[in-house]
Formats: sequence, structure tokens, C-alpha cells
Amino acid sequence: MKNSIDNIFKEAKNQNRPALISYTVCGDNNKENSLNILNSISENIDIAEWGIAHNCPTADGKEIQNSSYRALTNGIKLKNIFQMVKKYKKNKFSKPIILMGYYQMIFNYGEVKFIKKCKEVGVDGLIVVDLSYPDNKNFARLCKKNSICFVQLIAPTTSKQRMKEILKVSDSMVYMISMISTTGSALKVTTRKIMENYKIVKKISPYKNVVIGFGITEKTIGKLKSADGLVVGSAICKEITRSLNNRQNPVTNVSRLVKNLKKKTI
Amino acid sequence: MKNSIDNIFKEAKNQNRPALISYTVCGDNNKENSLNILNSISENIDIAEWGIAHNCPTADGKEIQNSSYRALTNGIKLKNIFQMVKKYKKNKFSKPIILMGYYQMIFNYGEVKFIKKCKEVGVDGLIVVDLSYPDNKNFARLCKKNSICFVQLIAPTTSKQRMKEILKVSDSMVYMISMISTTGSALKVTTRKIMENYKIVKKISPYKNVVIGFGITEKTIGKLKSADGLVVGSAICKEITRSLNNRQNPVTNVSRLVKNLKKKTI
Amino acid sequence: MKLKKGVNIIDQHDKFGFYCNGKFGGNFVAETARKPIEDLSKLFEKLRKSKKFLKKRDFYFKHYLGGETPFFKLNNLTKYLGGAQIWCKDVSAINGDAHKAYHATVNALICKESGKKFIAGDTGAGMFGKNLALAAKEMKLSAKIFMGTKDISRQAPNVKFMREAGAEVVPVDSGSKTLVDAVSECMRHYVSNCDTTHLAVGSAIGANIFLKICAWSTSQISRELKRQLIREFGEIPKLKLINVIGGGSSALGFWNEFIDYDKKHVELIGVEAKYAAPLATNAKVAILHGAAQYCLVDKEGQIAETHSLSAGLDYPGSSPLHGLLKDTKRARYTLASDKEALNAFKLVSKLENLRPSLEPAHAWSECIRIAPKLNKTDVIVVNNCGKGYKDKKIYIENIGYYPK
Amino acid sequence: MKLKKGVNIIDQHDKFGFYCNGKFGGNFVAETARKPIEDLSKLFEKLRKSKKFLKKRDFYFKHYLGGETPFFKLNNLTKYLGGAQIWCKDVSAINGDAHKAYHATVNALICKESGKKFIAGDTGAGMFGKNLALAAKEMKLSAKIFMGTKDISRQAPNVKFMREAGAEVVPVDSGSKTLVDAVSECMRHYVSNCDTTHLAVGSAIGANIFLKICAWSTSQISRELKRQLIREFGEIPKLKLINVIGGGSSALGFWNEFIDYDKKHVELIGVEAKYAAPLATNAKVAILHGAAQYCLVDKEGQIAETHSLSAGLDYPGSSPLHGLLKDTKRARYTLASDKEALNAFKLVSKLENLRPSLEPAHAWSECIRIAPKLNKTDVIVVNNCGKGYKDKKIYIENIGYYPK
Ligand SMILES: Cc1ncc(COP(=O)(O)O)c(C=O)c1O
Ligand SMILES: Cc1ncc(COP(=O)(O)O)c(C=O)c1O
Repeated sequence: MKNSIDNIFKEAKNQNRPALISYTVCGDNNKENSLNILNSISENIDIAEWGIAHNCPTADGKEIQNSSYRALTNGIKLKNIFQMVKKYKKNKFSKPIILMGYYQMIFNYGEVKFIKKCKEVGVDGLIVVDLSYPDNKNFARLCKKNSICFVQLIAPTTSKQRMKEILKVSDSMVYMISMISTTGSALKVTTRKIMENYKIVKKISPYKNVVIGFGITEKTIGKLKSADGLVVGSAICKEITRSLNNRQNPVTNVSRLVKNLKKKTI
Repeated sequence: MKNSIDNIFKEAKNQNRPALISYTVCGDNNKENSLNILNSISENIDIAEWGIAHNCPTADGKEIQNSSYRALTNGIKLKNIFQMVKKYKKNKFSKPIILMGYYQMIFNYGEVKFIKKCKEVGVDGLIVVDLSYPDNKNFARLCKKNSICFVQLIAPTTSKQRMKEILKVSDSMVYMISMISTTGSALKVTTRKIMENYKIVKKISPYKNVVIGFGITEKTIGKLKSADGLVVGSAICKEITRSLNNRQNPVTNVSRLVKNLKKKTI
Repeated sequence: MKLKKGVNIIDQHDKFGFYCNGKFGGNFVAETARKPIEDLSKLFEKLRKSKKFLKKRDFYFKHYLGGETPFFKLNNLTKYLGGAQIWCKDVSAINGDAHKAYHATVNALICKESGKKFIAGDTGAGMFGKNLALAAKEMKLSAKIFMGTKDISRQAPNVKFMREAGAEVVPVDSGSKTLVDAVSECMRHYVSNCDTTHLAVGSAIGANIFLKICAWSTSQISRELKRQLIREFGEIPKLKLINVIGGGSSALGFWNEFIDYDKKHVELIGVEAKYAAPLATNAKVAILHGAAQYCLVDKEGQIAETHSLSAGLDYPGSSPLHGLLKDTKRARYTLASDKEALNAFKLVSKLENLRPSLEPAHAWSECIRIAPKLNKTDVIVVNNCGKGYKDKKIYIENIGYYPK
Repeated sequence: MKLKKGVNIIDQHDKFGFYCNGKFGGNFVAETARKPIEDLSKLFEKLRKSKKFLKKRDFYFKHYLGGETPFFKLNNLTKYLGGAQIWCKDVSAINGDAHKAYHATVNALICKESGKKFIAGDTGAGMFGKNLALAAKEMKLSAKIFMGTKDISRQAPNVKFMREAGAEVVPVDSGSKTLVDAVSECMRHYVSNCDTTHLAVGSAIGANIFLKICAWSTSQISRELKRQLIREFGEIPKLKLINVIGGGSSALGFWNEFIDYDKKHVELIGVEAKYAAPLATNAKVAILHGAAQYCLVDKEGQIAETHSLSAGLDYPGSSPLHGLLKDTKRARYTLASDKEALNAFKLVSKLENLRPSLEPAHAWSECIRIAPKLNKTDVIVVNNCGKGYKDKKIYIENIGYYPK
């Protein structure tokens, strides 16, 4: 598949730049705008992560909490998310899409039904924040069976032994958390330190696409650009909040931000 | 009509308290919540003002601008507003409802069509911020013909002569702006000064119901309670903003605020 | 599904931390927290087998918390209700005024052992927060207590205690501004600081290790009660053990030693707050705060808002262990409204020299409801797990007075 | 509807301030602003008849703004395009670099007369803001200039001028962060401070009195031009007066003296920015900033977002007077894209010693488009109403250079 996650990484690599991965919450600040945002940034990103809003997001910082809250307040439901993914995928400039959420949302919907629906609407990958190895083995298998990329996470606290185990069972894309933190706080480690961790992961699995996320902003993205991919989430969510607080158009503002992010990765 | 604006004022007078009038923007922070808010505060208010969001609200302060912006961002349209008024009026605890807006919204929709629709869905009154005397004569006549209370405004800058003219043509309810200001800034005059102005108006027209608005908060409402009615707008809109910023439920928070406001008027 | 006899209920999980064939519990936590949680599990398993640690715990329970809490019969109430004998296990007499004292003390001890200098905990009613603050002070740890702003205002006396003990009270102003948000925020703090901070979860909830530590700590109550029962009755009589359930730490401590008994012999009754009653109302199973449990959710699976006058009960979830006790029918769960709890307080405080806080008032309400229908040979024991002072203002607002 | 001959276009309104049988203009303002607006109207009507005031105005125009601006033929461009004679009324040569200088100066004079010490104005390109700041300084008034943050960043040189002249530049960060929001915010400031502050609206828009003051002030341009034409040609030749339109103040000033002429004799051509062209694209009539006018709106009647590389043109509305000129067919309106304006700048600045700002570059674009099709006897006059220095950065970004 031309537009598969794997190909996207290859393409970025050919262009000698990291894949740029956006994280926004589906339905933030409302259904219409969140789709508009995704469509408008699609020319500058390589993969889109879309958060499934949950009202008890224990691993998210303030920015993504705000986004989730707005999405929920404005009525987002799983049903809508699936519809919106489908709609997005019809856009010919659409990019691979990864849904990211807490296990409760999937559990409540039903794992099997959830994955079936994902496949049906064209979801390319899944990240489940609080379903970590080895508890996720069963779910990962289900994903594999349905050709959905299940993205495992690796944290700075993950031991090398555990890392190896995780990488062994992981799909081709792996998410490396940059620091000990919830999403969305400022980078509290140096980008050098992050790249050291990154190299450890890459040494274990040179052929996996390892993306780095948490705390990446316009300021820091340039220094991490030798990674396979970089995820920017809270910085985008924050821009939506800022726009709303100033009664500005979040679509144009986010679009401008992502353009700048892209610039700094090339 | 038992629940007419006039009767509402009579009833409040019998209870020796001012009518409490809320101002919220219809569709703030979204359609569902704004109706929920209105329903939940209805036990403590006497009249509800519902703002028609406009994206160029030149007479509104920051708080109401925020509210209008949220409502628009979340897709409010005049069509929805009429539907929501209708729905609200079906609630047996509903109060008289006054729509408030800028003339552009009415002009664009068509004056006659607008008033017809208002009557159809049960709007009790109208305030048009930027359609002042004598430019509003024609519109006021249309309202009268359709038994909709057209609320004239009087400002601290209004001369006594002009006041007399306005009061002469006005309907039974009149809105006295407390100070030279847009909506929603802090009271910059003393409550004593406001009540002096109020007495001037009442002396000219003892039988009109004169409500005071702009800048009234929990802190000041008690000192104005001898007026016929008091409008609280920005303080409510601000509470919605505050709730959203803290990811709290705006419905319960506004409901609590209005309960406190009511307490302070009795 | 059947409970295993002779195995502490906290240990009846599989290797993934699940109870009841995977239905309850587990470790639904972010990757970042896996390692510190694993470390904590190892440490705890070591400590609970360490004589030295147990001795230290017992020393603190005795000298710092004041030792055994009283067990006595309520003659007036028994007479007034005219049915079962009503007894009180007055856990509120502990230094710290509630069962949370055990759990807070143990957590501080574990934190000490782990070498960490910082301890973070959530609190609803403020009982756990207060006790954690005091224990942290005692053990020279730096404490952060996460508390909803609604709870900060309705449980002000406890907040004062915490601050005076030198703890930082972190106000949580999001969502419902109550316990559920405080726990979330505290867990976020942990995810961000798990390298330096020990997490003390305030009830028998959270990922596997946290609920184990909690229930293990509070089980001191039932050890005492067992001794006291035998002292009084020469045997374990036909019992009904009534306990309020918020997260469920108090009940688990109160019941722990009696779970192996037949339910006809020792009946376990949990009382939830009416609008925060996942166990009594057959709520769905949901993942909340790291574990699968009975939990109030909406159709979409979002965690529902709850209401209780009692800050300690205003929580949508419940301990996975209570899920297990419910599914195995070992305990039964019921509920009491704010009104019923207030009425129970009125009656109990009128007839007896007891001033239960709002939480145990729920248990008293159930006691008052069932006692008249029972026989004199039936023994009801209510866990009076919290002192009323913290709710003085709420009582005055709602019933007009607070007895001396 | 017909225009009245012999009556200044600004005075062709009814007693409610409407033009064109109530279709354009009016006073859609909050009650609070009625009285100060009425006071201002009275003051203005008095002043415009006062010889003393007119003398003062003329004095300032001559000595403070530098007197008559040049009028000359562009021989190279005329030759290059090979059609009509192309002449330039170089308003940008004024002290203040744009026609806004007249309007700002008059407003400051009126403010002075009114006894108010504070003056507030909006600005898009910063030309009005800069001139108002300078005039306020000259007349010892305290000035607040409202400007969108997008404009603050793209028109930085003018912001520097304003600040150096001692004005407070109030950044407006809401909505599109451009002129439309700056005007709204400035009007809000006026509603809140109308007892102490004079409002200077930056173009021929707003409630009746504001557009009158504006167009009255800029009409100095056409008075000069008329004299200059007669000086050059001995008569008023067959003319095409091309002017860019943002709000429309520049065009109204340029055209004022020629409106009574037959359109076959003196054709009036207004050029809007492509995506901010309510007149050229037959937009709806809407109420914006106090007056009915052609304005870009969406289906719901909300004011639409516009786009133009030129901050001075990035505005959804248009002067009610242009509505009148359009409906009576006295003027015709067309548009130019960013690209066309940039190309016009390239050509004009290459062939002539002119550096128009982005706004007049739109007028030049229309001139370049039509000149080749006309005869040598046709005279095109373009109002070169602004200097290019403020757009240096934008030109460099878009065409790669800025000529010396
Ligand atoms: C006195 C008391 N009892 C009961 C509870 C409820 O919590 P749990 O069910 O975990 O004991 C609390 C919570 O703060 C409490 O303070
Ligand atoms: C040089 C110049 N020309 C034209 C305009 C457009 O405004 P108006 O149409 O009111 O002259 C501006 C606005 O700032 C300007 O600076």
C-alpha cells in the first residue's frame, strides 16, 4: 500500500527527514473544526494521531486534558470518531491515521467490535496508553490479525531487558516516550539525552521505526530531527487553546504552527 | 398570560424583590449545554435573556465576546436558536425569554420573517443592541403588532429629553445601562450613583419596569435590589469560561452562581 | 468463581494482577509507571515477609497510632431498635481519627524503605490526606496531597491539619473537583515523578500493588476485632459486619479476617452512598485509575459524575476486591441516601456517645434499617471508621446542629 | 436612485444618516454612544462652516502636512503600455506618507475643539495609526491606536513610528487579528470611554458622522487635483480616476470634486483586493461597524473572513458612500489579486521613480490592465496614496527584492 505507515517512513527517510506526526484530539474543539484541522495540516504531516477523548485521562498533561474536555463537552462519541476517520480517509491528501486512547474506551465498546470498526473505516494504527506489555499481548495479536499497526510504547523507565521483549513482539512502529512525564510538559531532559535513549532502542531494533514523543515543541524539534519520527501533540493542543482564548480561528493557527514544525525538521 | 413579562414583574414586586434576569449566549458553550444551563437556572431567574451570537459584537466586553465566539465556533445558527427557544418553552418551569442581538443578524434574516419566527416559537421580548431610538421605531412597531416586548435601552449618556421620548414610545420593560461601558467590565460607578439614575427614569415613568444591567456581579447585586429588575450577564458568561478552563461542568457551576445571585436579591 | 480459602483475598490474583479470572484489577498504567510499580511490588512482597518490617509496623500502630481501637456494645441503640445486638468497632478512636491512619502509616514506612524522599497521595474526605501528612512528618518525608477544590472547601478542618503538618495540599480544580479528579491528578504527578516519589493511593483501588498495600494495612482492624470478639463472646458469634464503602479500604480491613467464614455465619454488608454506588446498583465493569472494577459510567464508557454529601464516598469506582467479593456473593452491597445517613447520625449521636463522620453514618443507617428485623442472638458490628468533627459544618447546615 | 448635483456626496443622507433611501449608512450604535455621536455631529457641522477652523485646517495641511502633493505624468509607463496617458497624483509625497494624514489631522483638530484630551483610532496598514499618533503628538493629545496583531507584525515599521510618537498601540489579538477586529475593539473602547475620548475611525466607514469627517478630510486631494488638472490641461480632460479601495477613504477624497461630472467625462474606478472585494463581487448589504454597506458575510449573516497581502485592504466592508456610488453607477468597482498587485509594483517601480505601497499597487494593476486598450487622448490618473517602505519586507518575501 502506497500510503501505509511503513511506506511513509521510507519516504521520509528518502527525503532525509523524520516523519512528522501530529497528535490532536478528535472532536477538539468540536467535530467540524477537528476534521478541518486535520485536513489542513495533512500536507505537512506524515502520520496523524487522533486521540479518543476520555474523561479520566491519567497519563495526560493539562494541554491534552483541555483538548479532551472540549471534545467531550462538544459531544464527541466513538461513533463520531469512526465516521470522521472515514471521512478523513476520503480526502485524497489524507495520511495514515493512528487512533490513540485509553483502554477503558475500547473495553467499553468491546475489543473485537472496536478493531473491526477500525479496520472498516480505515484506521492504520492504534496506541493504547494504559495497555502496556505484557497485558497488551492479546490485543496486539488482534490488531495484527486485522493488519492494524499496534504501536508499543517504550519509556525512559523501561529496562533494557523489558525493551528487548517489547521490541521483539512489537509491530514496525514503536513510540519512545522522551522523558518521565505525562504528555505536554516542557522537556525536562536534554535533547542529547533523548537521542542517547533513542540510539539504545535503535541498536536493539535497527529496522523498527522509532518515533519520539512527549514535550516536543517548535523550539526543540530541530534538535531531534535525526529520529525516524517525531510526534507533536501538546504543542498543537495548546495552540488550539490559545486560539480559542483569543477568539481566533484554530484551524488557520494550527495549520501555521504545523507548517513551522515541518520547516524545522528539514 | 400568567407567565408574561408583566406578570413576572408583578410577582417579584409582591415578593418584594427585583426580578432576576439572566443573560447567556444561546449556544454557549454549545447547543446542548446552553439549553441545559437555561433549564437549570430557570428556578432561580424570572426572565431569561438569550444572546444571538454575532462575530462582530462591538458593544460587548471580553466575557460576552468569549461566549459568542464559543457559540459560533460550535456551530450556532439562527435556525437552532429558534428551535432551542421552542424546546425551552416546552419546559413547564420555563420563564419569559428575551432574545438579544445585533441588528445585522435580524437584518440578514429579514425583519418581518424574524419577528414572525419569534412569535411562532414563543419569544417574549427582543433587545437589539445597536438599533436605538429613533431608528428602531419601525421595528418597535412590528414587535408591538406581534405582541413581542421590544425593550428600549437607556444609557447614562442619554439626555433627559431623549429619555422622555424613549420612555414615551417604549414597551412596559425598559433596560437601563448602569454605566458608560461595553458589557462585562467591573462597575466603574457607585451603586448609589446607579440608583440615582434609576430614580430619574422611574420618576419619568413610574409604571414601566426598569431593569438595570452591565457589570452586576455577586458582589454588587445586593446593593441594587430595590430596582424593578437586575440583569446579570457577563458574570455568568465568565463563570462558563472559568468552568471550561478548569474542565468543570458549566451547567452545575452556573446553576450555583445564579442561586447565589438570587439569594442576594431577597 | 469461588474464593480461595486460606489465602488472603489480596493475594488471590493471577500473575498479571487480575482477580476473578481477569474480570477485576490488573495494571492499566502507562509504560512509564510500569517499572516503579514493579519495583514497589517487589519491595512490598519483601517487606511483608520481613519480621523486622512487621515489627516496625506494629510498633507504629501501637505507639504512634495508639494501639487497639475499642469494641463495645451500644446498649441504648440496641434497646431503641429492639432487635439485634449492636456493637461498635470504633476505629475512629485511633490517633488519626479513621482507618486511613493504618494505610497512610504503612505507605510512609514503605516509602522510607524504598529510599524515596517524596510521597504523594490523593484524598477525598481528607482523612487519608491528613494521616499521610502526619505520617510523612513523623518519618521526615515531603508530602504532596492532591484534593479536589470542592472537597477542600467542604472538609476544611482536615485541610488545616495537613497544612499544619507541613504537607503541600495541591488543589485539583478540574472536573467534578472531588476525589475522582484528585486521584487522577495524583496519578499524573506519579507518572511524572515516579523516579523520586512514592505513590500512596488513598483507598483499595489503583493498579494491583496499590490496592494490596492498602487492604493489607487496614486489615489490622479485623485482626483486632477477631481478638475482641473472642474476648467478649468466647467464639465468633453469628455476625453481620456492616461497613461503609467509598473505595472500600475500610471494609476490606474490617472484613479481612472473616472472609473465610461462611456467609451465614459472618455476613459482610457494604453500604455505598446512593448516587455513588457502583456495587449496589450493578454498575458496569470499567477501567478506572489503573484497574478493572465495578464503576459508574455513561453509555459511551466515560466515567460518570457522582454525588454524595460525604466527600469520602463521592467516587464512581470501587475496589476490584469488592468486585470479587460481590461476584462470589461473599459480601452483599446496599446503599444509603444523604438523608438516611444524616438521620442515622442524629439517632446514633442522640442515643450514644458517638459522633460518626458522614461516611460511617451510611453504615449506621443500614444498621438501623436491619437491626429491628433481627434477633437478640444476632450480632451486628458496625465499623465506626471516622470521627465526625470534619463534618461539623455539613451537619449543622443539614440538620441544624452538631451535638457536643 | 440618482445622485444630487451640487451637493457634496457626504451630505446626501436623510435625517437618520442614511444614503440611497435607507440602503446604506445609518447609525447602528449602542445607546451609550448616541449622545457623544450627536455632540460630535453638531460640532462638526459647526466647524466645517467656521472660517477660523477651515483656516486652521488649511494651515495644518500646508505647514504640517507639507501642502499640495505632486501631480505628474509617468512617461516611461505611458510609453511602455502604449495607450492612455498615465498620470500620477502622488499623495504618498505628503508628510505622513498617505492620504490618511488629512483625516488624522482633521480628527485631531476636532478632538482639540471638543475639549477632549484622548483620541482613539483603528489602523490596518498602520498609515492611519501613524498619522493619528503624529497629529496627536503635535496637538498634545493622548492617543490609543488599535491594531490587529497580524497587522502589527506585518506592518512593523509603522508600529515603530506610532510608539515613537508616544501613542499607545493596543494589540488586538481576537478573530482574524486584522483591521476588522481592530475597528471593533476601538469602537468598544469608545463605547466605554465616550465621555472623555474622541473616536477617529480610520476610513470612510462607521456611523454617519465618522464617514463624513473622513471623506470631508481626504477631499483635499481632489481639490488639489482639480487645480492641477486645469493647470496642466486648461480644462478637465476625459479622465479615468483609478483608486484602491479598502474602506474607501482614499478614493472618496480623490473623487470628491469629480462626482458631479458625467461618467463618460470622468470615470471613477475603484480597485479592491481580490478576497476582500464586497463592491466588486456584489456582496450583500450588511450592518458592520455602525452602518449598512456592501459587506462580505456568510449565509448566516456573520461577517466573513477576508484575505489580502495588504493589511490596509484586508477588510470585509466598504464605505456606505461607495455603496451609493455603485448603486447609482457613478463609479465602477473591480479587483486585483495579491499577485497582480505585486506585478504592478514590479513594473511601476522599475519604470518610474515610484515605490507605491501594496494598497496603491492594486490601483496600478488596474491602470496597467486598461491603459493599453485606451487612446492617447484618454487620461488615467492613479492615486498613489501610500509609500512602499512599510511593505518592504513583504515585497522582499514575495518578489525577492525592494528597489532602492
Ligand atoms: C471515615 C471514612 N470512612 C470511609 C471512607 C471511604 O473510603 P474507603 O471505602 O476507602 O474506606 C472514607 C474516605 O475518606 C473516610 O474518611
Ligand atoms: C496607502 C493606503 N491606501 C489605501 C488604504 C485603504 O483604505 P481606504 O480605502 O480607506 O483608503 C490604506 C489603508 O490603510 C492605505 O494605507
